[in-house]
Amino acid sequence: MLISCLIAAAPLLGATAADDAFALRASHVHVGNGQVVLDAFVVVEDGVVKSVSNNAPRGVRVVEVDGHIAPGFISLRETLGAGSENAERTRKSTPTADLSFAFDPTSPNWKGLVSEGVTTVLLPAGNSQIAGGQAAIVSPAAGEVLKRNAVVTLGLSRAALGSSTAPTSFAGLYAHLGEQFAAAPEGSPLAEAKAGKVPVMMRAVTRSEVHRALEFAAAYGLKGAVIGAPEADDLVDELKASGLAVVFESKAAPASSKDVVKSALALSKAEVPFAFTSDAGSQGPLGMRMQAAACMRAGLDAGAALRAMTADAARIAGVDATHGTIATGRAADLVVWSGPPTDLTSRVHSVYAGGHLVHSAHAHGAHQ
Amino acid sequence: MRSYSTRPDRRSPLRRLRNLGIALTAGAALTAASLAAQDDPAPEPAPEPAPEAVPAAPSLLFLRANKVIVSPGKSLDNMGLLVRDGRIVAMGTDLAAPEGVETIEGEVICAAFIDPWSVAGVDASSARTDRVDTASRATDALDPYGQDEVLDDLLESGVLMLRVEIGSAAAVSGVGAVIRADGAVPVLADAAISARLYAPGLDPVSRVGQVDRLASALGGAKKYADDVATYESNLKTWEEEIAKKETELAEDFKKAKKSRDKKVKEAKEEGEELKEKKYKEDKRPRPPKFDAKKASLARAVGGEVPMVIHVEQALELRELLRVTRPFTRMRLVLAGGRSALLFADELAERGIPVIVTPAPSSPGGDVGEMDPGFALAGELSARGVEVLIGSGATSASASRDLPLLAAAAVGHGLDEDAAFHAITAGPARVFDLQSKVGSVRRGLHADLLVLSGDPLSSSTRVLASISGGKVVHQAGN
Amino acid sequence: MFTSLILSAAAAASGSSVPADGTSWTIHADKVYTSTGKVHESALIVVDGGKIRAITPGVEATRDALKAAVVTAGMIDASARLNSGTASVEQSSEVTPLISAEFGVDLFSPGWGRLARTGITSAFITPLNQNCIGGMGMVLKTAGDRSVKGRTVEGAPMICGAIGSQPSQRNSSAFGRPTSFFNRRPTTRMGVEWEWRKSFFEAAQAKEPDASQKVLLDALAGKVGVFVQAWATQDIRTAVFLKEEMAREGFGEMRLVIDAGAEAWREPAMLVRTNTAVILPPVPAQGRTTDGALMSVECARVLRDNGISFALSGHGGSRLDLQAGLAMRGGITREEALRAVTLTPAQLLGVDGRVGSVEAGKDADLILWNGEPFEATTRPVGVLVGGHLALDPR
Amino acid sequence: MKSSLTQPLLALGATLLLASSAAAAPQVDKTAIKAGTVITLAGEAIPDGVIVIEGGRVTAVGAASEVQIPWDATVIDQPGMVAFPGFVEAHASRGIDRPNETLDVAPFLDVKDSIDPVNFYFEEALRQGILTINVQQGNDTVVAGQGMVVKPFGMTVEQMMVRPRSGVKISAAPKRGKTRATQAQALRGAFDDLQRYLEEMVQRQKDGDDFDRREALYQGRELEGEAAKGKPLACSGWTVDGFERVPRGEVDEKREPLLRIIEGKLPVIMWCATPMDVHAALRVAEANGFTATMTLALAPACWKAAAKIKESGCSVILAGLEDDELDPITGESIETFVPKVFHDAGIPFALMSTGDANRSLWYQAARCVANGIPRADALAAVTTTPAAILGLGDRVGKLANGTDGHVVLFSGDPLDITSVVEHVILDGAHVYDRSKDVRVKQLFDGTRPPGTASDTSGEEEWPGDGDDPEDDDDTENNG
Repeated sequence: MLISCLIAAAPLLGATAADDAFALRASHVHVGNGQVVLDAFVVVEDGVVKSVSNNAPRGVRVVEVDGHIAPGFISLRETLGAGSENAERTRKSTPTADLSFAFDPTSPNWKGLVSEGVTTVLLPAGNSQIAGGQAAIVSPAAGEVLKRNAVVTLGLSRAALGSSTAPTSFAGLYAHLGEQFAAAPEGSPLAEAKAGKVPVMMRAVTRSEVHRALEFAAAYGLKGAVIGAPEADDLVDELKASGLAVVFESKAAPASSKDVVKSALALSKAEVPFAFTSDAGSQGPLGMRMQAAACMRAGLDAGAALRAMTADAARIAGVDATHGTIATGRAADLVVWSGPPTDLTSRVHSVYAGGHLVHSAHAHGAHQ
Repeated sequence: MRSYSTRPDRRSPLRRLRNLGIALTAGAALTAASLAAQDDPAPEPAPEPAPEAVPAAPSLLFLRANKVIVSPGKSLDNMGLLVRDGRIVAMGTDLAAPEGVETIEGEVICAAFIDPWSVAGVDASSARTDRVDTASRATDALDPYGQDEVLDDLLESGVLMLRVEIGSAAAVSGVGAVIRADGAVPVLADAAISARLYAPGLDPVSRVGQVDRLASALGGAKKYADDVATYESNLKTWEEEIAKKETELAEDFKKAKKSRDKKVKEAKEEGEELKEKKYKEDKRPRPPKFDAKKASLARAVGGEVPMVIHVEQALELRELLRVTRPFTRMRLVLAGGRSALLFADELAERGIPVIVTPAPSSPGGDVGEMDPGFALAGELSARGVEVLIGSGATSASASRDLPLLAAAAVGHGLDEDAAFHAITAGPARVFDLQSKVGSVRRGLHADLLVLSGDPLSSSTRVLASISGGKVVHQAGN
Repeated sequence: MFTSLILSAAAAASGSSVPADGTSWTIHADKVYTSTGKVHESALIVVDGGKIRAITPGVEATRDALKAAVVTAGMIDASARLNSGTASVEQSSEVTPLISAEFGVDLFSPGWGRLARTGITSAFITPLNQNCIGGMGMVLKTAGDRSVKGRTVEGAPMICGAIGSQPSQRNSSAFGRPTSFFNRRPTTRMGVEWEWRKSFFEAAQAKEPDASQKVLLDALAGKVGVFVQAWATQDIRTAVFLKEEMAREGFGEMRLVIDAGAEAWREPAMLVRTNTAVILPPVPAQGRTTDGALMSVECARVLRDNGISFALSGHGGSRLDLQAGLAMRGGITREEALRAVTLTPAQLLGVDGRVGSVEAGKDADLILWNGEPFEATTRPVGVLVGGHLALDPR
Repeated sequence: MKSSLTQPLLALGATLLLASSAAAAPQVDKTAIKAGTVITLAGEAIPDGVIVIEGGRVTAVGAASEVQIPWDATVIDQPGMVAFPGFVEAHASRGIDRPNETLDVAPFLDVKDSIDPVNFYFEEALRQGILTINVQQGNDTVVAGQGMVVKPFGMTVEQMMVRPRSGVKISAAPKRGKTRATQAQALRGAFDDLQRYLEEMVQRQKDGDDFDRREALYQGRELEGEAAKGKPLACSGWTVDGFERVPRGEVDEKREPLLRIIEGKLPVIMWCATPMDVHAALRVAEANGFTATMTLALAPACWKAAAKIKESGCSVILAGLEDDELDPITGESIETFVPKVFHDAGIPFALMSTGDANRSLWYQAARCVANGIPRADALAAVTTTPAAILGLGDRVGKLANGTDGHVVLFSGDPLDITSVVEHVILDGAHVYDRSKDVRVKQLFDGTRPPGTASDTSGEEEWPGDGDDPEDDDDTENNG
């Protein structure tokens, strides 16, 4: 309802706002890399951040916002908008499939995501696929694909095994995957992944699945992340050595997974980058913040929690050049919070995506 | 040393029946917490070391913090607390730690969190079953062993008390309890009768049918209670009559004997059989046939215990509010209540609290577009409805998230104090424990948290959890 | 003179009591059963870097030595069946020689710890026995490194499969259009036998054999062992006849090992004739096993009497030391029982170079017993796997 | 089915004559057993010992040099063997046609009516040297029927009987279709109903008496004071005032067993599957005053409630030796050797055999020794302790003057892995001889016994259960 009018309004808004530069002034600006600038101006021009500084810019409209400005959150797995369109079940592997075509910009579900401050989403292939295709990075607010063929998704968990379709065994799975990589022509997604040009996201859940995934990644020189791995704390050394990051999936219930809390603390101690997802959680779009908050109440510091949802997530998805931090040249995906962005008690005042105001608490009057 | 309480045994018409074994005092042999309180009505001794046979609570404990939240919205600065035998015995700024008494210091001290809607500590199959009735008891399903992992997590997160229920698949699931997370021991064995009017996927007719069935059950229970009352008064009058008769007969006995002897003589002379005078009297009145289920539900109808009803959709809620109007003494509590906003005014006016489980709105879900999602708690509270926040009894470990859920509610419009009330003083009041827990006052039980910051802030850590005066968790060990 | 020298070595090893890697110990036992027939009295065993360095009989215990009544080699379960179930067998085909058990093991399964604590230090792992020819098996240590490679004990390659009812269990004939790849042969015992013979014949007659046929050719040539589960007499026969037929056809002499040969005792002659080794399953609770095969504690004795080489197994569920004890109950000696759970399986699996006996130079896979091994009244109180304490006797 | 009936007959046929002759003239029957060693469990083991049994009772035990063997005694001389009292099975739900009825509360039932004397189980028990068995109904119940102590020999239940009405089986663990909450509710309900029933009885009696008194007054008759017609209720849990007014005979026979339970006259065997069940069990026992007459039958996991059990003073029967749980933090499995826990806590414990012929009571006791329990205590757990639990401490489980004439002759020490039962003497009668045991022959010499075709239809002849956590199901493919 609200989103559709936004989609309609977006171009107009853009037409008027794009050339018209403006600045946001806030008591705290969370850059995303852990650094916080106090009483700062964030100058936005043509949808990107022009500058972050303490002195007022000249000749631009200054919007005083009461609270904290932080980069829009990045969810590294969200299939809400794709329904079941992200798994080509007739085949186990369709490595060249492009997930950006599974993206439905008009899905009503995106609205909730944006209103919780999530401005960037990675749309991966379904868990039942082995080499299911190339994940897309999309902007749920703008309803646009930000980056196609961003990440190669690999399903290496039991979920990727068939019961009456090949392969039914891990041996078969890895044999199949080996063939896929061997057969990959120059410049094809798997070849690019092997060359380390495109990051991979390997879904592995149990410790033994993760262990195997790490060995495979090492053998094929893959870069990127493991998604799943709730018991990563027991594999910190192996993960550290592999140079891969970890993406924790949201849980059904309870919202905060004890394993993930333990693992996140361990990884942060060992300086292994990690991120969260908003997908499939009982808390929906709030899932990733809820999980991060659970980690914080167990001792994870706020900076690390914010990084996991912004800068680190962007790096894992290979979009750190444009997203995940508030810095000159980065996309103006900004969220204005009533308090610290990682604190669950903080409210979203307004959300900007690509410089456009896409959500405002005042306009958001669903049920009066 | 340890014991727990049931409700004051008011002189209700059901008293005698309850004493026939359905009285929850019979459950007093239960595992029990250190609520050895003078003000507890007839606390029954139940020797019971916690599963891992922990040493008894230290008799003395001293707490100090820069800020003590005595009740929602009311806090005192730089206070010391002295705890003896599980109770707060002294509070004051100038209060110093006595010699050699264990001392715990922190930024903030507040009442422990209470989850008013949970299944933690309850044996999983009993929690899920539909094979329960109004006479079933959650205290029969407490499992300190199978659930120890979950319970330890709760101590860490500061959720030290829970209102648990069983039979989440049943229409009416019997008597719930308030327990301590520490060892899953009951604090109040008869916290509430719980029922649910929430069966997704039913057609409207059968949905209304559910409500009618509940209504007639309540009606039946009420009639039963009335019958028992009538019986008791009839019995009283009968006993008086008979007593009177006895004395009369005793007085007239000599006369009666004389006339009888005379008759005997006459009869002998006539050579006839002696005819005794016919004696008649009213029969003792019969009690109504004992019915444990009705007797149990009658306690809710009579307002002795609250009645918690899980209801989400507007249709059921509207009907429920309608059919419960006649039961004026019943203390209704709603759980879930995703569509409660539609009836906010009536709820506020009838003083019906709502246990909210903050959750995202699901377009096309049970309550469709009406679903306010996380904003529910905030908006209900704004409309003057008392809001409690519970984990929703979906899974045992869900209770661990209680502080997060309350924080999320704040993040979506609920006033911070109201949110704190919703997981401390609120549940304590609704389930009649305000004289024991839910706030920080002299004389109350020491169920407290020592925190590194404000209770609901995500960057706050629970430094120590004190349950009934016993330190059950301390950060770092 | 000589002993004193050893002793000083011992002292040296024990002097640096527990080195960083924790794989160096001195162990003193009243008795050491070596599995090679020797018995050392009151012996001191020096373990260093995960290997047995020296065994010195007739000496007193050093101060910080681990003490035990009896020390034996760690047990080897030749049929431990500790794979990750259906995820370990590739059922898209009933003959999959290229599949390796490597991907079918979960080193994080608590089962490994259980095996290690009951004195099993090496285990033979096969793909789940639901294919005719399931794939390559492998010998793994039950504790130590967390990577499959680190745990592997390189031995003679073994292709593993099953004859009997199991491989055909899930299959069925297709009604109309096939709906799953389980609409296929074999659905019967004879179908299973047919699949085996077919694959071997095709391999032997192929113009240019493919990868999996090459494996089968190696099997026919005896370079790769053939490890066949066959519970009942008729299935053991099938396996033996298959071997003999291949020989008759001039395809070669395959090295046959019968796994779970519950009824091997019925017709020992054919096993003697074809020089076939047998792995015995755990003795069943009441005489009857899978496929209705009948087995008692005396099976081991019958095989012994016929000079058939046999090993015992626990199938991951039953204690292997109990199985050895029951074999003794059936009439074999303690020494023979010990062999059947250490040296014999090591030889059958081709890992006797590293494990299976207590000898200097071998892996420090040792069991410390609180009495005579395999008695119901004794148990392993300490277990070393590659020098690491899997069960601490202290 | 037919074959399963004939099996034991075959197996025991050889010994029936002896038995019948024993039955014919029990009074004059005298037997003397000479063995290389006599383990009496009433003192030190006796080398070259002699046991004299007259009229089915032991009349002398001692060294050959000291004991005078009656001239007319049948002498069994086995210098190479070890004589042993025979094991006592404190709780078995086998040897009966069906373990449980569907009724929730049925204490009026009696296993006597369902014991099958030719059931394979009894034959196997004899082969394992188990000479005293308390047959109880199964655990799938709320309040089940009454058990019976039997010896595993005889063609009729009467011949087998040692003690009738040995105790009522109650389960604290949920019956099929119930949960912990509803099981406890049903259990509490059973005793609440009894209490209400008794109170109503008393009330009726009172009303009657009072009416008579008033009628007499009215008619001017003298009336002698009402005499108590019954006995007062002797329950430590709760009481019913004026119960002595009611003649006991009037109590409904279906309820009478429950009455005997709460009065502590009928023992209770309470099954617990989890530690929380132990709490429920003690709760209902304390509320109804039969804690003192209750024995707990425990699944391995219940060791966690040992402290609670110690407090209660109850003895325990252990179904299974090892508890294996996963450490929630490390994911590693943690084994607990259950009997050790109870031994160290000083709680009297009896062991239970499983369906596995190779892991009978001798094996259970041996595992205790392996895990550090002194041999004497381990042996007690399969002899004197269960005997005491069954109130037969002076009759079975040991060899001394006056005990029942039960002797087992082992080929070696009872706990040695290689030892087997060679002979069994029951009430002085030589009822088992391994050399004549048909089934043992069939199993061990390789000839397939009849009725054991290679299919699973005959399984029922080989009753077994999975009580033993070590027990491995071979039909499953993998661990």
